[in-house]
Amino acid sequence: MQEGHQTAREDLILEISHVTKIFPGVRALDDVGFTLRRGEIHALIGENGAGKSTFIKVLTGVHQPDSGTILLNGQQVRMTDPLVARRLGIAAIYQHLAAYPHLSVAENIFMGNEQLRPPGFISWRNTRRRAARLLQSLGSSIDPAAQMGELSVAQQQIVEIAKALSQDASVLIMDEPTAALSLTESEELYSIVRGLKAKGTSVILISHRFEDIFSLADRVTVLRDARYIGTWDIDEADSALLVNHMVGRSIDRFFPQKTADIGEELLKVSGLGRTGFFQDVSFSLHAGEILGLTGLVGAGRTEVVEAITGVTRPDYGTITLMGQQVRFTRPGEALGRGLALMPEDRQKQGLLLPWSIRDNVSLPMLDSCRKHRLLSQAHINRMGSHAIEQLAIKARSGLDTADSLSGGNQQKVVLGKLLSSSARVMVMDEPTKGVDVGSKAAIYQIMCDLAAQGFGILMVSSEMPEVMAMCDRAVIMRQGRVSTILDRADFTPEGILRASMPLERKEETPA
Amino acid sequence: AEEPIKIGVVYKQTGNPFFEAAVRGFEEASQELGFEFIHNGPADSSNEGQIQIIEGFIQQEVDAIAISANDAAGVVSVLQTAMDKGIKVISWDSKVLAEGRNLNIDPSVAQNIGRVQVEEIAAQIGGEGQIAVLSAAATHDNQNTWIKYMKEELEKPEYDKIELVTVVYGDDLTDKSYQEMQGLINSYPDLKGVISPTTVGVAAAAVAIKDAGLSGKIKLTGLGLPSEMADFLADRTCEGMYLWNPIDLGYVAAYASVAMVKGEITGAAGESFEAGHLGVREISDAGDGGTFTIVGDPFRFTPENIEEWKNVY
Amino acid sequence: MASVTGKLPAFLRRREWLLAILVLLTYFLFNAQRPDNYTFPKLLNQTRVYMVDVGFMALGMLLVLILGDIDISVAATAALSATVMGVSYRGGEGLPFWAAVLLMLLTGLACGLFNGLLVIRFKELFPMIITLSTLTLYRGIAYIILKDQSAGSFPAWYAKDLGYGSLPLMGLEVPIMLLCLLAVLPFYYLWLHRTASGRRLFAAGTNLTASRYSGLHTDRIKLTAFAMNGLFAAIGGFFLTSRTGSVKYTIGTGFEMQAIAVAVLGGASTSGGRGSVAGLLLALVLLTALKNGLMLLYNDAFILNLSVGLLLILVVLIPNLFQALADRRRILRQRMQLAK
Amino acid sequence: MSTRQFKPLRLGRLLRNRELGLTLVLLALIGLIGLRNPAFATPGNLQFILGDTSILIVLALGMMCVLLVGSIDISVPAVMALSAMTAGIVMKNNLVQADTQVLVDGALTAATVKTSTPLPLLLLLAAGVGAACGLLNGLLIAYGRVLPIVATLGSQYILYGLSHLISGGQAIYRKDMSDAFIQFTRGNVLGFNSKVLIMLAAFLVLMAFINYTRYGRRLYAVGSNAEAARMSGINTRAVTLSAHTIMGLLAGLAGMLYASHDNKVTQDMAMGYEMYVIAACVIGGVSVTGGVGKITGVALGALTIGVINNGLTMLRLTGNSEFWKKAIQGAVILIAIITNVYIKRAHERRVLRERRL
Ligand SMILES: Nc1ncnc2c1ncn2[C@@H]1O[C@H](COP(=O)(O)OP(=O)(O)OP(=O)(O)O)[C@@H](O)[C@H]1O
Ligand SMILES: Nc1ncnc2c1ncn2[C@@H]1O[C@H](COP(=O)(O)OP(=O)(O)OP(=O)(O)O)[C@@H](O)[C@H]1O
Ligand SMILES: [Mg+2]
Ligand SMILES: [Mg+2]
Repeated sequence: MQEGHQTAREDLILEISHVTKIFPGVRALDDVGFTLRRGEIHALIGENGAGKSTFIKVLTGVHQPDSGTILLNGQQVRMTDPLVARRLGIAAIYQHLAAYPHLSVAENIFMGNEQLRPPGFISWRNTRRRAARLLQSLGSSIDPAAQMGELSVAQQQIVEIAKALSQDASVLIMDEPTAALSLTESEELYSIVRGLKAKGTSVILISHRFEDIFSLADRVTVLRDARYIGTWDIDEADSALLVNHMVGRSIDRFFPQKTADIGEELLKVSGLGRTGFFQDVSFSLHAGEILGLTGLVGAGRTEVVEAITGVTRPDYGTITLMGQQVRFTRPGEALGRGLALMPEDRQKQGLLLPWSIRDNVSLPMLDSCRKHRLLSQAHINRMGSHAIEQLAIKARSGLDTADSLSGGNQQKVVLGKLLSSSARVMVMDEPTKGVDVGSKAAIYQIMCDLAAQGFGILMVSSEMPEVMAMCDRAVIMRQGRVSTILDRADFTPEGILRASMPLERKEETPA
Repeated sequence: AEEPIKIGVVYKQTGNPFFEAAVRGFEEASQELGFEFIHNGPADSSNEGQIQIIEGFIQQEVDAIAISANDAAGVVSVLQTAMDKGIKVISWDSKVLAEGRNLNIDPSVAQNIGRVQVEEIAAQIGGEGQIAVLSAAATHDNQNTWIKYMKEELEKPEYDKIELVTVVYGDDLTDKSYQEMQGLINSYPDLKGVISPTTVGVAAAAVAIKDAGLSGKIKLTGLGLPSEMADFLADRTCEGMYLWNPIDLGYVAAYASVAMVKGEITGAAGESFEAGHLGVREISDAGDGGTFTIVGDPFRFTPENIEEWKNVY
Repeated sequence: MASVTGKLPAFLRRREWLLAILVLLTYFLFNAQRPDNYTFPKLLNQTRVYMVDVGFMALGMLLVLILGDIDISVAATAALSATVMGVSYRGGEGLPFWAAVLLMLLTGLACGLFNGLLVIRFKELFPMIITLSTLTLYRGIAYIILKDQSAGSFPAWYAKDLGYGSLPLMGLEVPIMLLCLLAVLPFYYLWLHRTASGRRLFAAGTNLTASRYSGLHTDRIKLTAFAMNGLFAAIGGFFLTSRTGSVKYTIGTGFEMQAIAVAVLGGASTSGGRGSVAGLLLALVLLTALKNGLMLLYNDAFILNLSVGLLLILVVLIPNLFQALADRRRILRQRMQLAK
Repeated sequence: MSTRQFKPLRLGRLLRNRELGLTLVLLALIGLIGLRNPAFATPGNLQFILGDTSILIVLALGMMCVLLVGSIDISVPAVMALSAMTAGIVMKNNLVQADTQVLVDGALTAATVKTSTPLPLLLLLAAGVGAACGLLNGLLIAYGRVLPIVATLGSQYILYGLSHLISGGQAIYRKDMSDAFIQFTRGNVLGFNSKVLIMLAAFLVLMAFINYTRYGRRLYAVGSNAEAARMSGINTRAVTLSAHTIMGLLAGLAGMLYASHDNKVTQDMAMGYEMYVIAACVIGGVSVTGGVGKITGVALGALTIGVINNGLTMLRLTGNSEFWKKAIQGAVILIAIITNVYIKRAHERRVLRERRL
């Protein structure tokens, strides 16, 4: 049907031009253009923070653009709020789960699109029945009456997909839908998306997984630093080209050379388990070593490191830190014994956003900032400046508040907090999640330096290149258990992926 | 010209019609005597609120403070500082402990208040049967005094066949008093009569009795506001109740205050003062270390006379 | 011009300045109305009525509010502590007075600790709900202890000199009670704003999770704040009792709301992380000036409450509106730059 | 689809059904108190408790809406006072007395008939005033971004002050009330007190609204995840606003019930009542953080409070000390909510244990 690159106007369902979106202090979209053809699957890619999600939110009326036009079927439309977009036939699955944890699955699917019966009351029977049918069509057997908050991340993601499908939209937007899915679940989704395409639905797909893009997309558009970079037909693009465009430079020196020697055992975990979260987790970490802990989202990695560092308490197993068996009741205790945790969610767990850099950095070490029993501002200042210097944090001064920083610099502040303590073992949960390229490289460099100084680093990561380039060994988890531990020499993308993919569950396939 | 005498009137609670009526008594007296007065009460009938008001009056350099106290002991200290500054202190309606006042104006002799209510209920129930008392709070001094005299009165042989089964407390809250009354009805099927020596309690009891369809079957008396109880007297849920005249109470308190400010009396037992159209009042020993005078006997409201009173207070 | 209007809200956003202006406005307004009664020395004398007991309770409440929690059992705690003091002193026949006071402080501490324990043990429950039930419980215990009686006959220096005495200072008669409060404030200020533990309190209130991940002993911080709140409530009860001269179980009813109002007016937020000693002091002064002035002008308790309510809402609302305006203007400015 | 997986879930739902648990607690309470004072557990008294608790239930229903969206309202009693006072003043000013004769026990008897503004109009007026107060609270909270506790603490002071101002310090008494108004909460229909019927009506309307309309479900959506609600096009501010307006409206109505029941409107009416209302919701399983709560739970929670209050009255009558009442009340509420926590925790543990790893 498609003939060459030139697309006739009437073939375009969406035509977006010159869209700019400004948040206080940040330009999230800068003069972005984009076209979507009828019945095509169009991938949208870019580094973290490139503006993809913002672009989607502008399209669906969650955000109002500051300038630019949106043509739908050749007609200019104004997405003044999400309901307008929905009425115009645009449905979206957002990246961050937009679920209502306290409500049932069925209700989550039909919230805002209620199944009514005369005289306008909600029909719960229809709601449940239609929800069950939708979920079945996705190959899932999630109980529509189950409470959303009690589902796993993957299951919630499937519900979100069902929700988008329930709207019978002509344009379907998916922001990283496969991030939490198993291989079969992904395959299931692929076939559904292809089916939709066959029915004439146009799809915008955002994904960091190249498998998704190459097996589904017709065209691919790259965003970088809030700008539109270009659009390619899928057969004229390859991953090297796309990565170069995403990053904006060639990336062979992206990961630093790791030189540290592996020393004595610092941390040993054996038979660790926490009811309902993970089981039988055993591994050890040595001085100078970077140990990867990888798997899919929801595999339980965060739960493991939180149990080790005292955020939660494990139900079984032992933890040995520098030769001594330990069991912490809170992170502060672990920190005092030389075990530091850099949490996954820097905004909620890592930082006091309204506080300045220096106050954040000095928080764990306040007791050492005292003079005559009172806090010494000079000392705190020094700590802040030291962190800024050591970690090359981009800020005017230590007095800048944490929420005024970009993601990468925020992450460095969190790191600065750990460095100001006297820890020997660093546990970093997704240290480069949502961090821009430059900061990413800097964080890798810091990690290597730390390893060289004899630190032991346990890094939780979902990004395979990162694991492969940085880690000496990798613990791979699936569904709350360690599936295998690989040495650097044995790293292969296929091997890691295979070890991460959930084993298929019998009851997850429809009868 | 000489500064006019200034009196600060403190009552238990703003918005209570009983005290609005008492203020009218002060008004009457001020027209006759030409003094100034300011009046105020806390929103929540608290002791702390009254202290605030008293301190405000001291600040305004009143010559006398006339108070109906929420807590007889709780305002003593602040009133003593007032007296140290030469301010005369008269308590009325609800007394202040002796060391915090120059004179107390009792609406009536406490013993009489207790007695008449027992007589009334005895007459209504025909001299025999179970009765109960629905009081305000267990912490209210005047209530407890009256109940003490009621019990003393009930000791008399003519009341042998009357049994006081219990005293319950409605905390001067309408809905709580109603609940307590309902509890009495349920728990004592043979209950013949109720005495409620509090305006809130007696009104709530009347509602509860009427709601239960027991008007006339359970007799009710107590101290009630005519305006509030008018309907219940009219329909004979309550056949007779008592209250003193708050207007007279304010009136006498005003005259006593002025006499004291002018130095005509000091508040010592044996003195007497002229209380306008109500005549001469003798001051006598109150038995609590202080002195008092009374306004008159409690007035009996009946279905017959309620019409003329219900719009007065 | 844009810069002037842009700066004004930033200036007003400092709660302390806003309060200071309001204090002056209130003072001069009422002073003009009542030049002989509403004077500085007389107002100073009134501070013992409006500032001290509520002030101490607000000092405790501030700690809890900084944490983002709330404690509505403070007045009941004060009542129970005062009850314990009154009953153990027994008009001179019981414990020596100092021991009774000590017992009182311990009672306050214990009540606060109990609240704190419940709060950290049952994180699913809101402190508001927990302290709602302990409020009834504490006052109920006071009721069981004291029944319908009042306890009093305290030593004269307490009930008279402390409660109503003043010291001549620079030609002014300053209530001794006020001096007590003012003497505590510098230490409290230093502790809250200048020590590590004060800083940790703010941290925990700003983001409890992040503070825990940063190694703070958040449970202990909460427990301490609630315990200290109980202690301050007892101190508030101590000063209140010195004015009433006797204790009933109803003492201080409703003071919890006053304490919250003072702390919030002073810049604390019930969502946590904010609060200042200077603001609290200014709020106390403002309320004293306002309440006393209204008392003189209107002699009406309800008008007084109404004004306090209005003040509370306006002082919180106005900066919010300015903030919203400033945000909108900022985006507009960026948009204008974009157009160029 | 294997049914094997579904079964334990259904059982779990039955076990965690807090309405069931609450009913059991309620029955146990009634039994225990009834043992001490047999007059307590009589049908008559239980019906009385139901009637007496009706007002609390009506208010708790409104409070539930507010709590669902993650807000709170402590100005409830002040709203009640202002609404009832407004309507009361109108009623008092339009009161007409007429002496007539009515048939009592077959004999003509002299009686006074009091009429005034029609009752429906008065109810409308009170509900309107209440709704306006609620709207104001909602505006402050949703649009003025004032924290709910602060906003409603302030408005409590203000509204009580206003009801004092408009009343000029005069309370409204039975003599100022029309017969229709006095009878409003006293009529018996089908053996039920009309308070109960009004409460049931409010309950059913609100149940239909909350459980069966899209607008009602938005209360849950906003409280459960405001960000998600915003993204799916729900105007979260408007929802918060309407929750507060509903609360205000119900408070206005409850104010009238309260006034008719008490035969009295004072300017400090119902002071402190908000605590019972909130406690009823919390015992009934409403989360103060929003998004969780069932309407039947709330009704049961309010009934529990009603039973405790009445039960304490009845217990005392059998010789227990008046002075223990308050402490017991506090302790019972505390125990009730803590028991709730343990039940919920046990359920969570069970869910975790049932997870497949
Ligand atoms: N509501 C907001 N307020 C302020 N800044 C925002 C907001 N939403 C996004 N941003 C900023 O806009 C930029 C683009 O963010 P966006 O979420 O669109 O990136 P993304 O390409 O989706 O990244 P990722 O791959 O991590 O999802 C980031 O710098 C982000 O911090
Ligand atoms: N079998 C399961 N059933 C239901 N929920 C589960 C299950 N396993 C884990 N979860 C939930 O999934 C969530 C994700 O777990 P966790 O954060 O430990 O995973 P992760 O591997 O670190 O993934 P992420 O990349 O999201 O951090 C947890 O909140 C956990 O409660
Ligand atoms: Mg994104
Ligand atoms: Mg994780």
